Amino acid sequence: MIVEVHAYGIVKDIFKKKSVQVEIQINSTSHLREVLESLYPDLKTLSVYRFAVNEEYVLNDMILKEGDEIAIIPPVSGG
Amino acid sequence: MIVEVHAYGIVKDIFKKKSVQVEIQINSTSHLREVLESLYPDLKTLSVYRFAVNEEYVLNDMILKEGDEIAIIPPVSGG
Amino acid sequence: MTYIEISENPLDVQTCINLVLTPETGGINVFVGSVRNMTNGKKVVRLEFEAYTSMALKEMKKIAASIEKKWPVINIVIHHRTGVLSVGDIPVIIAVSAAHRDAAFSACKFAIDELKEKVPIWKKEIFEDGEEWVSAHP
Amino acid sequence: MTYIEISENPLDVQTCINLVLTPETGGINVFVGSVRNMTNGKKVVRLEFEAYTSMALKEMKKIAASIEKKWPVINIVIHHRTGVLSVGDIPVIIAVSAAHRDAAFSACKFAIDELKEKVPIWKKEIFEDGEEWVSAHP
Repeated sequence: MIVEVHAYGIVKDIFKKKSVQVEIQINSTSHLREVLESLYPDLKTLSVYRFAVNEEYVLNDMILKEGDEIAIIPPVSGG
Repeated sequence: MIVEVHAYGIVKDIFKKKSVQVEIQINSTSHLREVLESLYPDLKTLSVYRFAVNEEYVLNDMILKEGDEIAIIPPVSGG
Repeated sequence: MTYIEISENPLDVQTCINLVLTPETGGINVFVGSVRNMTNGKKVVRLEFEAYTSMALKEMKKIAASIEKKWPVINIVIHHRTGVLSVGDIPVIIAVSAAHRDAAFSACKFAIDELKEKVPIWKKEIFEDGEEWVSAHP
Repeated sequence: MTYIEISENPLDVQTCINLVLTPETGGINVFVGSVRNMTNGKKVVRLEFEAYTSMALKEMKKIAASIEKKWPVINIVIHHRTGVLSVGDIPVIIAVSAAHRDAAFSACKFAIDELKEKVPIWKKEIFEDGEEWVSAHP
């Protein structure tokens, strides 16, 4: 399926836009990570990044479904 | 010698004034304590009280001299 | 009560005190963040804060809920500012009221530690000769 | 810098923030005391604070000096109010700025703990049916 991935902070600079649409063969965040890292290798230079699905952190792997709100969360630095 | 002892908080209620003058035979805070407690036995009902001489707490016993600023410090409760 | 807000407007400490102060309050602990003029010896010109606002508000509410389970507090304020901030500007204010001060201190400390670890807000430091998203790279 | 004050006038938290905030400041921790409406289940009508002012100022300065030895802080404010205070009024504000927040939290906590133990200030609680100097009796 095709998913939209929202970007914040440095990931917006890496994507060069606020969100990207990518096609995934397996509907999981671990597969999405592979696809994104092949399209945007600079993601691998980050200290760490997580996914959030529907505004909740993904702790391990997670199955994605149509309509999920997906975001990449690079290291946070609020406060 | 005759010393003036300044009172604060509950000690002002016990002395019924802001300061008292008492005569001491031995010029020490431990003797002053004895004299004050015989004149104002209610001092003995306090949880604890300390002397301050020249605006510094007296830790053990201390020799008193003419012109010292002497105060009784009942349990503090600021803040 | 919990008061959570993310806004582009300047934060106000008196407003936060007024929100948490109740007749049952014995002590309030407040943390006020401030934009520092230097990072690792480099002069900071300004900061830019960006939030994933809807998720950040959720994470901030979780922090408040954790506090209420851990300590006997009365009210909690977490206000975070976004946008462009200069040196001395205030990006965050956290205020916690409690009957007794120890709970207020512990809860406020916990709140800022958790916020810095979990809430999806990012800051970019703009130096005289470049810029950098804080903590992005190892 | 250290800003110590005992006064009959209402205390102001923004004033205290302004005193401690510098361009080097990354975080400020503030403790705001507040007059509670109840003590041991008894309704408090008002409080009366009295200070041995000259000695209290000295003891407050000692607390600030201890802090400066223990933690890398920037500025310290300790403001205490005396006179008649009602429920919700603020008897004390302590504010500490530092480059990093942990020092500010530790120093502020230390300051209020020390103040309550050593600074010669006394409060009398006035209840509906009597009054009592706090902590005077066992």
